[in-house]
Parts: sequence; C-alpha cells; structure tokens
Amino acid sequence: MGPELRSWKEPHRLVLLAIGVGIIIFAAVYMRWDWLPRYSGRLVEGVGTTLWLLFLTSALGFLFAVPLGLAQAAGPVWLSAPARMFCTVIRGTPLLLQLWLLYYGLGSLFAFWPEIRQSWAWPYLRSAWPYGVLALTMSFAAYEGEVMRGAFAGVPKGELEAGRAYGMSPFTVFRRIWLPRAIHRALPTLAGETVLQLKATPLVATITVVDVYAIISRVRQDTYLTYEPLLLLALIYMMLTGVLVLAFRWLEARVPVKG
Amino acid sequence: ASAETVRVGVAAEPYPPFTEPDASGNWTGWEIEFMNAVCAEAKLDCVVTPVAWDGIIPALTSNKIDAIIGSMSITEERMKTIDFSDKYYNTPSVIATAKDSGITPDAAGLADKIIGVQVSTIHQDYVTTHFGDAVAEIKEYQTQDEANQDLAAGRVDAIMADSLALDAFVKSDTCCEIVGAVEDDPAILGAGVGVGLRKGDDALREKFNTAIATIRENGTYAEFSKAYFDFDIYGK
Amino acid sequence: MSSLQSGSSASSNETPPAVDIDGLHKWFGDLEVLKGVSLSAQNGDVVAIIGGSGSGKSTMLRCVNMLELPTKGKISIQGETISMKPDGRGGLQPANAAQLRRIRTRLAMVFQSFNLWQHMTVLGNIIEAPVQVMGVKRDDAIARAEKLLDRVGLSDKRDVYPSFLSGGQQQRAAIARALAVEPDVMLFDEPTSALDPELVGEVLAVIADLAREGRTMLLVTHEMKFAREVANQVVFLADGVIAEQGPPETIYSAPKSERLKKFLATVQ
Amino acid sequence: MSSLQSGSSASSNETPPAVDIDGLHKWFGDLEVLKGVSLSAQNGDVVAIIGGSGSGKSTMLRCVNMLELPTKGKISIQGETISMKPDGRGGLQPANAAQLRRIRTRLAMVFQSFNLWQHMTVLGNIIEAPVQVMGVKRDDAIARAEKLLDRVGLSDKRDVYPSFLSGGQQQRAAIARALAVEPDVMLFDEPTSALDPELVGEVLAVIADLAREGRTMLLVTHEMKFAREVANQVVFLADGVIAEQGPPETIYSAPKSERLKKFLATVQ
Amino acid sequence: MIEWVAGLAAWELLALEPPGWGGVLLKGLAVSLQVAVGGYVLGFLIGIGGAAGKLYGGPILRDILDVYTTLVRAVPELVLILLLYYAGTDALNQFMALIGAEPMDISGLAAGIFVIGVVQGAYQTEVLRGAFKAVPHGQIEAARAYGMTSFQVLRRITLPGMLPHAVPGLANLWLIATKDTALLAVVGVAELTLVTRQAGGTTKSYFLFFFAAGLLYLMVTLISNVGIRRIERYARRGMPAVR
Ligand SMILES: Nc1ncnc2c1ncn2[C@@H]1O[C@H](COP(=O)(O)OP(=O)(O)OP(=O)(O)O)[C@@H](O)[C@H]1O
Ligand SMILES: Nc1ncnc2c1ncn2[C@@H]1O[C@H](COP(=O)(O)OP(=O)(O)OP(=O)(O)O)[C@@H](O)[C@H]1O
Ligand SMILES: [Mg+2]
Ligand SMILES: [Mg+2]
Repeated sequence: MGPELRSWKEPHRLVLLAIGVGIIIFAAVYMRWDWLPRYSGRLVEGVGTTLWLLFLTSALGFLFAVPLGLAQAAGPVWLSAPARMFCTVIRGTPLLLQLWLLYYGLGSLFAFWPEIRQSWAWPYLRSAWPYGVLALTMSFAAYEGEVMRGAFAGVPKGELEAGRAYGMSPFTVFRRIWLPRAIHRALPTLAGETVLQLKATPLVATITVVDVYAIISRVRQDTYLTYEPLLLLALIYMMLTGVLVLAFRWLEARVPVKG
Repeated sequence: ASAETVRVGVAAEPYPPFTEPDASGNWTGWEIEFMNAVCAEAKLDCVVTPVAWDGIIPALTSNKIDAIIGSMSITEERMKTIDFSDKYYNTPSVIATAKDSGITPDAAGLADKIIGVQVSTIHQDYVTTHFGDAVAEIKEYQTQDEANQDLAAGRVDAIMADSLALDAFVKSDTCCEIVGAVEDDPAILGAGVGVGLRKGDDALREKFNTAIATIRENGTYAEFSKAYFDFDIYGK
Repeated sequence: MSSLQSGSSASSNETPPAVDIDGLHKWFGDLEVLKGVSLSAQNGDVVAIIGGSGSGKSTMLRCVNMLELPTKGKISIQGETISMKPDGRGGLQPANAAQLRRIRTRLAMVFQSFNLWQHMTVLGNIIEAPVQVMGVKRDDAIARAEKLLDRVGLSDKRDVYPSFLSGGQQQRAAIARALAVEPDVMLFDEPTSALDPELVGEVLAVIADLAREGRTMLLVTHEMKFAREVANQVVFLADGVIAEQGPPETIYSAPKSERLKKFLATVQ
Repeated sequence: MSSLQSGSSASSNETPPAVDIDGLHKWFGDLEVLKGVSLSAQNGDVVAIIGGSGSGKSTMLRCVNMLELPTKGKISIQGETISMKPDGRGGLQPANAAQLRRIRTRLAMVFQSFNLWQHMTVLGNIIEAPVQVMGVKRDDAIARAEKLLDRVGLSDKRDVYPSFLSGGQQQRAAIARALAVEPDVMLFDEPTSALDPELVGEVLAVIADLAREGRTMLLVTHEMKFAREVANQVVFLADGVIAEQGPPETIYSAPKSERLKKFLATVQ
Repeated sequence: MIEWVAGLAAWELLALEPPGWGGVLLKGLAVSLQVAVGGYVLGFLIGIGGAAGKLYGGPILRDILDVYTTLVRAVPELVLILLLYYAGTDALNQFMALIGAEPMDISGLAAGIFVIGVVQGAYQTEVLRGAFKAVPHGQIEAARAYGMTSFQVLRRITLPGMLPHAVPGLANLWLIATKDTALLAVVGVAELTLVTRQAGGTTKSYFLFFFAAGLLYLMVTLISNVGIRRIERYARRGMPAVR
C-alpha cells in the first residue's frame, strides 16, 4: 500500500537514514551547543505557545474557511461577493502588514483615546495574543477559503444530485456528501497550508508574543551564533511538520482512491 | 588612490539618528559620518553595504562584508563569535513612562508594572536581572520604535532604553517623559559600542583602533558629532 | 407474460395519481428537449419510458424530482403539486424548499451513471439516506441494508468502495441504495444497462414485488423485452413529446406511428 | 442470421493470431478474479465475451492492453508477445514501455464507463489520439472525425463537452473515438449498454463492417441477441475460467454446462 | 485622532522623486516581482516533476521526494536562505579555492530566486499531487489505451484534467511567492517590504507607508486575480457548475 507501510529496512532508506544520522553527529561534534541547557525551559514554553497558536488559529480559520469557500463556489452574489473580497484583501496583503495595522494601528488610536483603558475590554486590547490570534485566523480562513472553493466546485455533480434526490436537506447534503468529499479532495493542499500556517506563527513575535521563534532569535542575538540556533529551530519545525504530515496522510488514506 | 577596499555592513533597517537611508538610497546619520572619518584617517576605501540585522553576522563570517558599524555593543557573548574594535560611543540607559506616572527608575517604583524593552539588548538583560522579580511582565519588542508606540498606547507602563533613542522619542511625542537613568551595572551595560570584525582580522582592527584614537584626539569626532548631539556621546 | 397489468391502473377518481406530469417543457439553452409532456401514473403502476438516445428520457425523469428544473409545466406527487415560481430567466424554480424535500423523501432514483458516493463503502451508501434523512436507527438500517445486499447478490462487497466495483456491481449497489429508502415512487434510469441476463431477471422480480406492494415506478429502459414483461404502461418519447402510449401489448404488437415501428423493428 | 461466421476463423498456421491470451491469472488483493484464461482470436474474428456480473469480463479485456497488469500469463498481439517482468510483489509489470506503447496504438478500447476526456469537446476527444499519437494532420483528423460523428448520429453534438451529453450520446462518442484510430484490434466493453434498439442495430452494422475489413474484435456484452448476431465465437466466463466456448449456434442452442444453461434461461 | 489622520495623509512623502519615497517603493515592487516570477516558475517546474515522480515513480524516487517536500516545507525559509546563501557560497568558494579557481560571488537576487523556487517547488508538488489524484482514473486509462506516451498523457490529459483542481492551490502559492520575497531582505535585496520599513523608519510615517505597500501588494493580487479567474474559467470548461 502506501509508502509508509513499507519496511524501513529497504537499502535506500538505510542510506537516507545514515545520511541523517551523519548530519546529526556532525552537528553535535563540530558545533556549539553549550547554550542549550540555559534556554531549554523557555524553548519548551515557546513550542507550547507555537502549538497553541497553530491549533487554535487553524481550527478557527478552517471553520470560517468552509462558509467562505461555499459562498464563493455556490452562494448567491450577495454572499459570494463579500466572501471573495475578504479573501482577496487578506491574501493580497502580507500578514506582517495586517498584524501591524491591527496591533499598532489600534494602539495608536488608544493613545488619543485614553478612556478606553477603563473599559472591560482593556485587558484583552492590552495583551498581544488576541491580535495575533485574530490576524492568523483571518489569514488561514482566507487562504483556506480559496482552497475550499475549488474543492467544493470539484465534487462530481451527480453525487450531490443523488443526495438531493433522496430528500436530503441542503445541510445534510452538505454535511454528509459535499463537505467530506471536498475535504478529502483538499487534504493534500490543506496539509501544505497548515504547514505554512505553522511557519507564519513566528510573525507574532513582532507584536511581543513569545513563541519558539522568538526564543530562538533571542538565543541568536544573545550568543551571536549563526547556524546552531537556526538548525535547532529547523529541527523543531521539522518534527512538528512531520507529525502534521503524518496526520494528514492518515486522513487521506482513510478513503482509498483508485490509481 | 590604491586604498584597501573595506565593505562595511550596516543594518538595512533604519536606526536614526545613527544610520538611515534617504529616498535616493544614500545612507546618512552619525555612524556614517563616523565611518567616513575613520576610513579617511586609516586610508581605507569604505563602501556601505546594507544587510538585514538578522544576516549581519553570517555576512561577516562568510566574507560578504568586512566590518560592522551598527551600534553593536561590545559584550562577552558576542566576543565568542566576532572581534570588536575599541568602543566609539557609549550612552547611559534611562527609563521613560507616561507623563506624571509617579514611577521611579528602580525596582520599587516599577513594582507590578509592565515594562517594555527591545529584544536582545543590554537593556533587556538589565531589566531581567534587576527588575525581573518586581515587575508584572517584561514585554519584548523587535524594534525600539514599537516599544515606544506601545508606551504611548498605554499597553506598557514603562520602557527602558538608550538615552539617545528615548530623548528623540519624548521630544517628538507629548505623551511621555524620561524619569531618569537606572543605576549603572558595567557587567551588563557593557563597555560601549565598537566596530564588529571577523575573528583574527587583527590588522584591520589595529587600523580602526588607531583611527578612532586619532579622530578623538584631533577633534574630528567632536566636529561631526556637533550636528547630532549637544553632549559628548563618547561617554566616560 | 405481463402479469402485472391487473394492478391498480384502473384508477378511481378519488385517489389522486401517484405521479402526475402536466405540460412539461425543458430547454437547455437553445435546445428544447421536452416540448410539453403529460403523463400520469396511478399507485402500483409500472410505466416504462422508451425512446431513442437523446430523446429526453433521463431529462424527464430528472424533472420529476426537480434535479432538472422544468422550464414550464407542473409536477404532482400523490396529489401534491410541487410549488414553483419563476426564476426570472424564463424558467421555474422551487418555491418551497421544505415541501420539495418532503416530497423527495418519498421518491427514490437510480441514476443512469449510478452516482454512488465515492467516499463511502457500499454499505455506507445504502444506509446513508435512511439514517440521515429518515432517522432510522443505524443498526436497523444496517440490518436492512444487509438484506438488500443479499437480494442483489452483493454481500461480499459490503465494505468495498465504489471505484473498486465492476459496472454491474455498481449498478446493483445503486439499486439497493434506492430500495433502502422504501419510497412510494421509484425512478429508474436504465437500471439494468450493466447487468447480465440472469441479473436482469432478478431485477425484474424485484420490480414486480415492489409493484405488488403498491409502489409506483417510472422506468427508462432500452430493453424492450424487459419493458414488456414488467410494465403495465409503455410510453414512447420522440422529438420531445409522447409519441405513443398504451399497454405493452398494443404498443409492441400494434405500433401506430411509423417512428415507433422503425424503432421497434430491430427488436422483433 | 450469423452472417459473419464465414470470416477468417479458419486460421492457417502461418499467420499468427491477432490476439492470443495464454494462461492469464489476475488477483485483486486476496480475490482471484481470473484463474487461468486462454483465448485466441484470428484476424477478422469477432469474439463475444459473456458472463455474470463481476465474473471478470472487464478485467480480462483490460488485461489485453495492460491497463490491468496480469498476475501471471502471456498476452500476444499479432504474434508479438508483450514483454513482462516480475514486479517484486508476486505480479508482473511491463518490461518494455516503448513496445507496449507501440502495441497499444494498434488496439482501441471502448470503456464500460466511457471515460471520455471531460476537458475536450466530442470532436476533441475523437481527434486526440490520431493527432497526438498517430501524427495524423489535424485537418485530416477532423474530416475523418466528422464522418464518424455522422455515422454514430452525433454531428450536432460535435462541439459539446461530454458532461452535457445523454448516456447514449456519450457511449456513441466513445465508440467514434475508438474507431478514429483505425486499430487492428478493438476491445469493446459493453458498447451498447446505453443505446436504444435502433442504435444497437447501427452499432451492429458498424462492427460487421469492421470485421469485413479484417479487424479483430473482442467484445463484452450482456445482450445475447447482439452477441449471437455479431460474433463468430462466443466465450462464456464463469468463476474465473472460460467455462464454455464455441460458435454462437452451439453455445446458444446447445449449452453444455448447467451454469450456462441457467445463465441463458432468462433470454430464451 | 486628528493627528493620527494627519499622519496618514502626508501624501508628499509618496512623491516619485526624492525626497518622496514613491520611486523607491516602486523599485522595491519591481524587485519583488522579479524574484516572485523567477521563483514561482522554477517552483512550478519542480512541482510538476515532483508530483509526477511521487505518483508514478519508483520507491526510491518517491522516498527522496518525500524527504524533499517534508524537509523543505518544514524548515523556515529564513533558515534555508541563510544556509544556502552564506554556508552554501562559503562551501562553494572553499571548493573553488581547493581546485585553484577564482572565488565566485553569487548575487543575493540569484540565491533568493533559487531558494524561493526550491520552497515553492515543495509546496507545488503537494498541490499538484492532490490535483493529479482528482483526475478520474478512467480518463488516464483511456489515454494509455490509445498508446500515448507518459509525457503525452501528462500533457494532454492529466495536466488539463487536473487544472481545475490545481488552480486555487497554485493561485495561493503565487500570492505567497509575491510576499515571501520579503525574506530576501536578509541578504540585502531591496524588495518592497524592506524599503517600506526603511521609508517608515526614516520618516516615522509608518502607517502611510504600510498602507501604501499594502495597496501595492493588493494591486498585484487584483491583477493576478484577473488572470487566475481567466485560467480557471478555461480550466473548468466542460465541467457543469455545481449548485
Ligand atoms: N481495482 C479493483 N480492485 C479490487 N477488486 C476489483 C477491482 N476491479 C474489479 N474488481 C473485482 O473484480 C471482479 C471482476 O470485475 P470485472 O469488472 O472484471 O467484472 P465484469 O465481469 O466486467 O462485471 P460487469 O459485467 O458487472 O461489468 C469483481 O468482483 C470486482 O469487484
Ligand atoms: N446539462 C445539459 N446541458 C445541455 N444539454 C443537455 C444537458 N443534459 C442533456 N442535454 C441534452 O438533452 C438531450 C436529452 O438528454 P437526455 O439525457 O434526457 O437523453 P436520454 O433520452 O436520457 O438519452 P439516453 O438514452 O442516451 O440516455 C440530449 O440531446 C442531451 O445532449
Ligand atoms: Mg439517459
Ligand atoms: Mg465490466
């Protein structure tokens, strides 16, 4: 079946494995890692923050992406036009800019309007993470909305008709046939977008949220080591990505496709 | 003439009044004038090479540039990777707050407050060491400018930074004021700012050291600094 | 043969027809496929619809459950007319989604191209509508589905996904899916096109059973023999209208129009 | 009836058979679908393959042009054996891609599910293989395609995309596509399943023409009448083997096995 | 509040000639586009090959491609560019010195295009693989049955057939490519994001410049969208619209 079910003992896999081990040994012997113990606690916390951001924003973002995609694929104009506009604007401008405009743009308003500091919302307006979550969620929703639009439009029409013919309500057709078929179709892309989202999370460091990337930049600027902290970061992201990719593979393989 | 060419890396992100580009792409600022003076003195043909702050050390170690003039403080940690010339400026660190906040620049005054600093600066180290237990939270900003903006917005109660940077800020923004300098701690606040050099590039370092000493003595340093500062930025 | 003709086709005036199609027109762009088709079937009737390829048989069947929206005309199921309103582009659209849904639960369709749900196993396809639409308990639905699978000879393919089935197996799965909702009216679009004679015989038996239970069937077919054995009414569609209509004997033994004579020539 | 039986079935020893299947086995996972099938067809032979649904007819046909890779066995086309090598998992795989391609250009297939290319119009589908594979000039291919479209009665659908066609129209487009490459051997998988009797008659005429031109045909069908009229050899597939084989007269009038008798019972 | 609005409206800073920064922004945009187009095209070539290899290649090729897509997608672009540009050229020049050749100086622009291409290639491989899988198997079989070569099947059937499924994902990646160019700041390439920061930092009119850059990016997107919609309409020919 799938490649992951084949044995690790195949010769080329052993070669790949050996190369990997070689790189790790080289890095361990020839590079400086004495800083690691000092930062390990903070690194773990940072990974926690990164994961929390990733899961929260991709889950929320996906929830918005589905209606966004559906509205664009099959909605009436008064729904599809705003949905399309939202996706275009968000996808059309860099996330960093959005984050900035949200956090510092609003912040500069607060400076002129000090009364807001008395309101109940101030603890949230004051913290950085709500802005990060908002911006990341919108971004994921917009990109994924676009992917879902294509996926919804690609489901064979006949299968939807079959659902309708059995008296399924539009929602049931959607929930039981259209959505699962579309998601299955979008899974490879979705996996990629989620990894992209993982790599977008570091941007929140610019608005004072301390994720794993912020810790690593801290290490870099403290120690002035060029490659070591970045290699560690790469390793951490690789492991997170590996888990994501495997999870998506598993989902994909749940419905076998011929060919 | 046949002077040796030295590629001097500056941070591509502006850091006024030390280094900033203008709209025609020319780099200006105090550090650029300093560079011109030093290079003229040492008979070096220096060219400005902007590199993002993130890549400036690798650029130096992989020979893409030969020196860094970017307000880089001389610290023990950095000396493990690169060399420094002698210091060429040093300014005190101060704390700024909203007007009439009543906060004093010490642990007692900052108790249970939120304080903002630029990430990976000597100020961050200082705040962590001296106020870490007292304050409610230390917020880390990528640039000093962002910390300043959040002080104005009221998201942080105080910020700590270089006196020069904050001086310019409180003059341009009416929201805030400098409440005073923190107590000195040479172990953290370091020995000032130096030219970053590749390890082992001793010949170049000597040239810079001699030139810095010469322009200090012959008055060139004071001359070009006048346009920027009304005090001696070289420090103690 | 035609053992079913003694059904309820002698309709009394009180009970409304199970299916009533009245003046149905359908345009695809510039192409007028149906040019005023009227047809009514009583409870227990088996109506075979025959006609040349592209004559509009599938379109007509698909109009009955509104998968294809009529350009003009009226469809009633058991006396209830599906309410329609103009769609502003010269056609019609359903006026009452809830009513349409309710009516559709009483109809079941076997599609010409099967349209099995590719992301569900054969069993999943069969229990889907009962569980999701009728609210049948999952276990009951599975028990029933297994009986149906047995009936169409597909028990061993229960957990296989449709794309791994042979053509005839897909068609049988589609038939089982339609039977699972126990509809009042069944719409079959060439339900035996991929089946061998043995299985055609079995489907015939199933349809006869259903007719005996009082269910109504509209069935498009190219197999004249099948139509003759199973139907109590045959409708010949040509050039967008019903060219001829009647009990199978008369249609097959005494076709009136030249067109139908020619159509049947090869079969005799 | 069987006017074609006087073809070239009386093979001389010199000319190799057009299609030779030797000891074909096919497993799908744990399911052994074909259990050693051997069959050979001379130039101009029309071989009808009949059998129950799921008996492996499509699989066998698909093995001839290697769309399904045999687990064991040998396929030769006009004396040239398709070279195979073990795939390391107990099956076979083509050993020489260029040879396989060359052989495939001499075969044409009409699929059970048509498999028209959805992104090309009917005309585009028909000229695709001649232009891209055979190197026929576009204009010539179009001229020829138009003749074929006329022959299958689809001229008015020339520029329509397949998903807007009726079932029978799709099937006719698929037949025209196969005819366009003028193959030596044609593989038809239920080529008339979606056609009305009139069109079945026409396809029959086309196949008779082709046989007269000396082309060989393997054809899977459920329509016994069709098989009887068009074939000079009938093969009955059951339980993964050829259970019975012979000219249509003997097969239909004097079936030997119980299994075939039962299979044919419903047709008589 | 008034000051805030006033800060936004310092239009003279956007003048095309110095001291206005408009010209600098436009030049930055041009550099960004150059890198984006180069990287995207390179990525597309890699993506086609990668997807075909993953679907039809042997086990060794598939594993290597798996390693490629997983690694490259996992490692932050910043790390890749630093490694490839600094460590890579370092190693290259040491090698050149070893064989006695002149040291080479690889431009930041070329390195940037290469890195963006390699990264895009990994993502596009996955998008295209998904799209390939969405093409009904029967259509590919039909093409094979008519004796088409693998390349012909790819060019005539699979590529056009998968296009409707691939366009949204590929469009996303194109838009990402136009913005990923910001990474090249690390190697000193003056693309749009970097010059925007420089303009903002120098003039302190952050919002003005961020809005301006946002509008420029948005314009690129809107123009791209016109093209994308056209490609998509073409790609979806023959597919009935879903309701
Ligand atoms: N890709 C596949 N994977 C697993 N099983 C398969 C696959 N394709 C076919 N089969 C099984 O192999 C058997 C033979 O299939 P095949 O399509 O050859 O039947 P057939 O004789 O053509 O039937 P029909 O007349 O219904 O088309 C069936 O039981 C089918 O379920
Ligand atoms: N969605 C559509 N758009 C445009 N034309 C269509 C569409 N669907 C069907 N047609 C055309 O309408 C006519 C009738 O099609 P229909 O499917 O009803 O025929 P049919 O009688 O079922 O034929 P068959 O026996 O071949 O299945 C055909 O000419 C067909 O090409
Ligand atoms: Mg039809
Ligand atoms: Mg078959």
